[in-house]
Amino acid sequence: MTDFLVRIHALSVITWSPFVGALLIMFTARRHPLAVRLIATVSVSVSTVLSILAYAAYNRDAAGFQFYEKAPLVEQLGIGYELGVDGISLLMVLLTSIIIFAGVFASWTVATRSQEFYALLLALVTGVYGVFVSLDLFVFFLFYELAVLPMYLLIGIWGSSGDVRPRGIFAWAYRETGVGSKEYAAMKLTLYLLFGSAFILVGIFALYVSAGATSFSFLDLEAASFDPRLQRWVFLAFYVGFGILAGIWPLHTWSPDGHASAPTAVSMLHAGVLMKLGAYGVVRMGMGLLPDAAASLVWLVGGIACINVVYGALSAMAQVDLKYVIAYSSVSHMGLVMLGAATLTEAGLNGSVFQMFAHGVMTGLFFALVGLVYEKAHSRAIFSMGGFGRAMPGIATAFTIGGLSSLGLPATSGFVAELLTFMGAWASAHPWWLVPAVAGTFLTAVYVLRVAKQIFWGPPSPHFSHLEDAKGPEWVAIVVLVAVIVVFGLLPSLALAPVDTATVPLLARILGP
Amino acid sequence: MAAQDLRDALVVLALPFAAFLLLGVVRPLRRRGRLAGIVSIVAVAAALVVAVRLELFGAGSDAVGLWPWLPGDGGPMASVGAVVDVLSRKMLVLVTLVSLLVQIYSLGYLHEESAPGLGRYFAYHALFAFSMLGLVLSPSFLQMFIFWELVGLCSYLLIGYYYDRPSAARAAVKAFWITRLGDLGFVAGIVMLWAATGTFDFAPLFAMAKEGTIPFEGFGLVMFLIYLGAVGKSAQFPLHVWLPDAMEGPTPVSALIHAATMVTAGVFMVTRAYPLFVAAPDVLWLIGTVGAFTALLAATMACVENDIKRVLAYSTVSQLSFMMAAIGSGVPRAGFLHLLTHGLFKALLFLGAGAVIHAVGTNDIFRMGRLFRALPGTGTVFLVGTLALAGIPPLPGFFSKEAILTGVWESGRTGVFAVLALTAFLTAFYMFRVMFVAFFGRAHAPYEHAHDAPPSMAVPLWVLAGLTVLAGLRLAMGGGEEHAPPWLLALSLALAVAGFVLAWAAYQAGVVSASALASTFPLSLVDSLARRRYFLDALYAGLYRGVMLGFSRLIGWIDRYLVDGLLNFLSACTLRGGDLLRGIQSGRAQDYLYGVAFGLLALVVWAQLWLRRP
Amino acid sequence: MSPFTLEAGLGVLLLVVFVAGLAARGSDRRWIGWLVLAGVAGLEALAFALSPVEPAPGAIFVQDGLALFAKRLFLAATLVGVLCGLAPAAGPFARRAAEYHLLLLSSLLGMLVLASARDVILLFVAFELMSIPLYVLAGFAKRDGTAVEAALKFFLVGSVSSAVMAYGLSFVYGAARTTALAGVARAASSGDPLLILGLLAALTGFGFKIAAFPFHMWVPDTYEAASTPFVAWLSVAPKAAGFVAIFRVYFEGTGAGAFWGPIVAALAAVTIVAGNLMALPQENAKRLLAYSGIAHIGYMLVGVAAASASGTAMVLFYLVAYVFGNMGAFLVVEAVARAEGSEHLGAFRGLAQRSPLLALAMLLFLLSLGGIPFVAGFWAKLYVFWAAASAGLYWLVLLGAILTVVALFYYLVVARRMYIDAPVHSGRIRLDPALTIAVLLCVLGVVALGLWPKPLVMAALRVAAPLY
Amino acid sequence: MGGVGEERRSLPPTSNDPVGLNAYLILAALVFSVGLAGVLTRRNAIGILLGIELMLNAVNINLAAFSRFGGDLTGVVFALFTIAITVAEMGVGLALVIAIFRARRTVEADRLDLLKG
Repeated sequence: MTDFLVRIHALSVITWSPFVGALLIMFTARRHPLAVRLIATVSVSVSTVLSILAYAAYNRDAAGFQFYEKAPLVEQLGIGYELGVDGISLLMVLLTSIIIFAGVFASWTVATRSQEFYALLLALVTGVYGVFVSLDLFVFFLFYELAVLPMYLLIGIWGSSGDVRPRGIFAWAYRETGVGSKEYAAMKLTLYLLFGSAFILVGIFALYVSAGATSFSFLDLEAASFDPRLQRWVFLAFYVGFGILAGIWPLHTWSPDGHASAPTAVSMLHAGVLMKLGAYGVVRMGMGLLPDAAASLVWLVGGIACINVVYGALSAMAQVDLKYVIAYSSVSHMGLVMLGAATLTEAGLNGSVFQMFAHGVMTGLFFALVGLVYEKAHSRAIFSMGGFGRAMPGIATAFTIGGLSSLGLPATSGFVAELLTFMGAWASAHPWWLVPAVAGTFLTAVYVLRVAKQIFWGPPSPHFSHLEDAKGPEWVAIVVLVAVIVVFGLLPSLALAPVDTATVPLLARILGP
Repeated sequence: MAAQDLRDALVVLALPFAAFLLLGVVRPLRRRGRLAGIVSIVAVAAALVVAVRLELFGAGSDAVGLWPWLPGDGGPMASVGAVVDVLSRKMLVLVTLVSLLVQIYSLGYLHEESAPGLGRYFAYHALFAFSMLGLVLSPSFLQMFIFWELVGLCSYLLIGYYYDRPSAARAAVKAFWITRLGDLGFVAGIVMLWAATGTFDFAPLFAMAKEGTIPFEGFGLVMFLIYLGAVGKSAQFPLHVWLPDAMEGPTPVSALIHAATMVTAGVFMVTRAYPLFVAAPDVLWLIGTVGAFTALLAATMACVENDIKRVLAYSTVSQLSFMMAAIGSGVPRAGFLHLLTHGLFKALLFLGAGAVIHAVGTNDIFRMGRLFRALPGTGTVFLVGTLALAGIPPLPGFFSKEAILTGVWESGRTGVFAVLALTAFLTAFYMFRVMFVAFFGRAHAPYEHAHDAPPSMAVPLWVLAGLTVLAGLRLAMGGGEEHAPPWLLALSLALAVAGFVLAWAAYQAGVVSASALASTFPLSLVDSLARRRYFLDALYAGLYRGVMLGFSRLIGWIDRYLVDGLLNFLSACTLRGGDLLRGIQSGRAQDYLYGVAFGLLALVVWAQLWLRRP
Repeated sequence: MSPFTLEAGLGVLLLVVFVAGLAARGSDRRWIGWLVLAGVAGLEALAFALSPVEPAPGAIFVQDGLALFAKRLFLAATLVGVLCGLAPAAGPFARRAAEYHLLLLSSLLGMLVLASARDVILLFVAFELMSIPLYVLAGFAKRDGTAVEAALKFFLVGSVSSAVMAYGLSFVYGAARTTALAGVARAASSGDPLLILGLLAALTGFGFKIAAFPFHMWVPDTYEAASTPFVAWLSVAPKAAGFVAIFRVYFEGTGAGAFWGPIVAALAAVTIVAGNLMALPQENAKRLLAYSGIAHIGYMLVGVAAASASGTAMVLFYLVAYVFGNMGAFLVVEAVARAEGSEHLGAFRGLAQRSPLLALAMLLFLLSLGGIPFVAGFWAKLYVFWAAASAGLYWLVLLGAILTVVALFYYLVVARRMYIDAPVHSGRIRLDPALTIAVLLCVLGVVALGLWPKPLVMAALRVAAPLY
Repeated sequence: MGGVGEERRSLPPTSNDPVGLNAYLILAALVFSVGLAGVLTRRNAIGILLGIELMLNAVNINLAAFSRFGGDLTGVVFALFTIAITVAEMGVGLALVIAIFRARRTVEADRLDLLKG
């Protein structure tokens, strides 16, 4: 199996299959909505099936980077097309596959300009895959940009606007910039992330140059040792750059606006996968390449993560717009991800990676459901809704399961992630991190159940009629995501076994023998 | 043989899970309603058979099975499995038995429900049975926590079964949040314990306690946090407020989850982990004190409550606290005994109350009266339950309560003993109050339509009543390992009789005016406080609405209008700056020439400054 | 080979066009454009066939690597400019095609000479030869009030700047006692205040030509009012010439980079800030591109401020990327303006649905201008910043990077009009073949450089190395 | 580039000249300034053109003086070129002024502000 996957260049196929799909859609499927969807489904399925196979075939005893491919691009500068996955990136690839597979079905009903929608979505996915599988930092960066840019159009064209009233001491600035509109959100997200990417680029080049300017390969840079002072600066650059994407406080404000405005599949992909990309970047590049700086700066990472957890949850509680609640919950959960990573313990780091996965699936589910609710009720205002459970029991059930995963109920994947994070936090050098982490999960329980109660329980709201449950292809998204949440919640070692093979050596590098 | 026991235990666990999976996944089956119920009932019945066999014919020795769950470098970080010992065997029987009876009862009680709703109900029940069984079989804190949360989930779902009733929805989330508050202490505690010892499993932990590795520094805090879980789940002060509200669920649910099984999980957990709690005497002292206090508090509230289910709910809080007080005073066996007996007769009482409500359509005891005549069967079984709870021999409540009182007395905690004794008196009082008012008092409305429960409801009632009596007789004959001093037996009996007499005097004979009694100081104070539930509900509501939601609104405002505002401010300034700057592009050629001239000037000045720099 | 081959060839072409203009009859003389196109293409081929000539000592006209690099660039830009000028255009451009192209080629001749000039007099003459036809071209549509207004402003600012420059150059001559730039470079080491003053004054002239703040003010008006194909060319070719002249005068062999670096850095900083900020509120596509162009000049000045061989090379690379990106953007504006009759940003509404090709091309150009990977502009910015960072100008890099975000804002606003907004008119836009080819050439340039920047970078590094 | 105090070639005094180089330079500077002032203040386009003419003439004075005092003829050659260029520039300038008068019926620089912002 492994030979087969290596022989067909599985990682390349996984990465580029959606892109090929995008090209096919652009050039062949004009004005055939069903063909567009079928091409998208097939190209994504290829990636999904291959990533599941790769996941199964990954050799857990050998560990390290597998399914390795390399082709030189610019030999003089040391840029190469170098792909490989270890336990962490493999899980992220799997996550991406799951989310995009569900996302294709969740956006089945996109009516306007669906050809362009799917093409951009698939191009975006190629960027996401590419980021996770590329071992060459330069190529990594190119994929990163590919994963960010289509977002502008995806949100701008297919997004929805919210309602934000200009208030506070900066009220005039709100009128000036048009806060709340989808155009605003798209612009904010894109510019913010590109701003962050500038830091990443600076960091990459700093490492490249100080390692002798011979190679952008992650493996080569990993083998190099950098001056601790340089490490600190580059770590901070990575932390800010990737941190923006991961939604660290106070650089997170693009996320609620962006996710609330984005169309369903984009929110799923962005909150579900792209934010993880930020955390992944901090773990892989920040910690992996800069172990000394990581060891000396985790107090900062963890401290801010604690703010994220509590602050995100409280902000989520204050929202009256359904999509904003979910978006802020991502901010809170990304705090847990970063907190787990900052503990520098095996449990914590495993928890962090598992949380990336668990939260990705969970928030993907949430956005899929919220998209369905919005589509059927044409409203996002939580407190105008009520009693939807009668008309849409399936959505209500799935939302509850997602909510339970989000608040860390056992038997869902969210629990395992949170438990490991707690274990890591208390075992770390900063045991007090356990307090905000635990408080965050309680606050999550409060806002998630409050929202679920308001929307699905209680007497049916008089404002809505003709509500209906999910149907047809929409079920695919829901069922897949719910199944993943539960299966990985019951059998966490499915994910943790390969992850552990990657986190343990990483920790050994940071903490020393 | 031990392996056989283990296998049996896993079969007991697997049967309801299979039923749940079947009902959860196969949508048509679930939507058939009664058929779904039968699936669940068959599974639980089979589980009961296996559990009884295990209890009666098992090897009798302890068996533990463990399988890795969370992988880690150098061995699993955590395992799951099952442990079969005295505690879990007895609990298996109790859980499957009550589950089975309640499910059968539900078929009758909920016969008017729509088929999909009924299917959902039985799916939840199957899940609950699985979770509760998993909890009692847990060989480790972690697994216990997992199932602990799952039973909490079932409780949440079943309280909110009538989800379109706002009160039910509120009660469900309230129950979840408040128990969650304790649960977070629990999980934090076991995580700390893990960090210190490297394991979640009971066996190695107990071994450490035995050899003295435990207690380590900060062990008291750890055990306190773990105890917090029990505070939430077993409704100890100050987290007891959810349980009365949980009566919004269907009555069979109250019988099963909020009386006989789930709420006892806290007691079970503390009993299970008793070897560890012993190593933290301060926590143990706290458990006893809080238990006694809660017992009294809940009893006073039960005395002034008019809703029959809420009386029972407060009584449950009170009885659970009895068990906790027993454990806290060092007699976990007595507590566990009370757990078992209470499970039987409280389920009986709830199901009886359900039959009453089913018949008359109200919960308010003062709108009932002379029900005994209309519902002789129900009245009889309810009376059995009442006598058991009030502690009248030879019913089991007398023996288990007496065992607790003996144990507490012997542990030397006189204060706790006094409080518990007072509570025992109040218990008899409020139970006979219900009995007299509802079953023998004045009829407020004619009950032509009221009739005894249909067989599907009556059979479980009679079975439970019979088992209660049987258990009492068995205890009367063979029990009494604790050699209680005779005066204590007499005191117990006297307290129960005194409660009965007072209730009779106040509510049946009218010798004493209940309202007059309640208005004399200091009873008036207690009365008014108890009627207002000691302001605890109000306090929680205030904390939730005022502090938590208020603070969240503040944070939300800060995020939207300060953190994000600053960003928008900068962007707006940039936009505005561009607008201002374009003003220099006036369109007049000579202004452009001024630009050139000033540019030259600026270049020269800047060059000068640069050249002359120090 | 004589170092004058290209100039001689261009002279011949000028003569041919002149004669053709005399011979031409009728009101549509656009066929002369094809002639010019062929001629320029031939010259471009010739330029690539040529190799640098080792200059004689004290030569006032050199055909070194830098000159050849620049000439190839000028010719390429002119090729695209002429190509898009061939498309059907109204009135004067068809009737007076010979005149138009003669002026264009004269200016081009000025540029070619400028790139080779190693003497102050030659430099000045070439500079004016380049500039004066531009004034005429700007006001070519002489019945159009705004075009002539723009031309007059262009002329006034230009001639005042060149007067200041000439005044400065007279001091340079006076202080250095020679007009040979090699001599000036030697004299520069003496630090004569008169020389510095002269060079500062001359910088005004160059600043005008490259449109650095605050000498940029003619740019928006001229770009807005003059004909778009001409503006496309104007926005790149003379700028490139200006940069080459700056390298020649201020850096080549002077060893005075440490002095000029900070001065240019200040110029770069204000230019980046002003250009980007003033572009924000623009609603006219050409005006927007004008201000964005000013900002780009600022970024190139960042590379100049690095005052190193790599900095210079990166500016050269930037210029190439800028030629393709900026010309391409103007060409798309021209195509849209022809279909919609408006150069307002509103005319771009829903372009993606009316002409996906045009919209995609514009998007690529905008991304290139914005500095996004896979297209040329990314490398351009990256290299320039890299060079500046190596020279220790971290503050400038930071400023530039932050303002890149501002720049992306207004580029994305255009993208929003094209892709997000619904079209006002329906129906597809018909594209003129010549214009389409020109656009595709630019797309090719932008994408090829984006995917494979290395050969050009190496070439730029090679030609820049001897300057320092 | 060096600073103050370095050795600096002084312009050699020319015999038979009662006024030194500096006088010419000052004259040129004055003419330049007058020209610049005219350019900046005249409202009429023709007046601005005249100002530019003056500025360029200042250049010629400079060049001639440097040439005279430096003892080589390059400056004069430079001045010749400058004059030629000035003529060309003025030709274009006047043509533009005429064109604008035709199109807009004004040559007031202030009123030519259709293009701005």
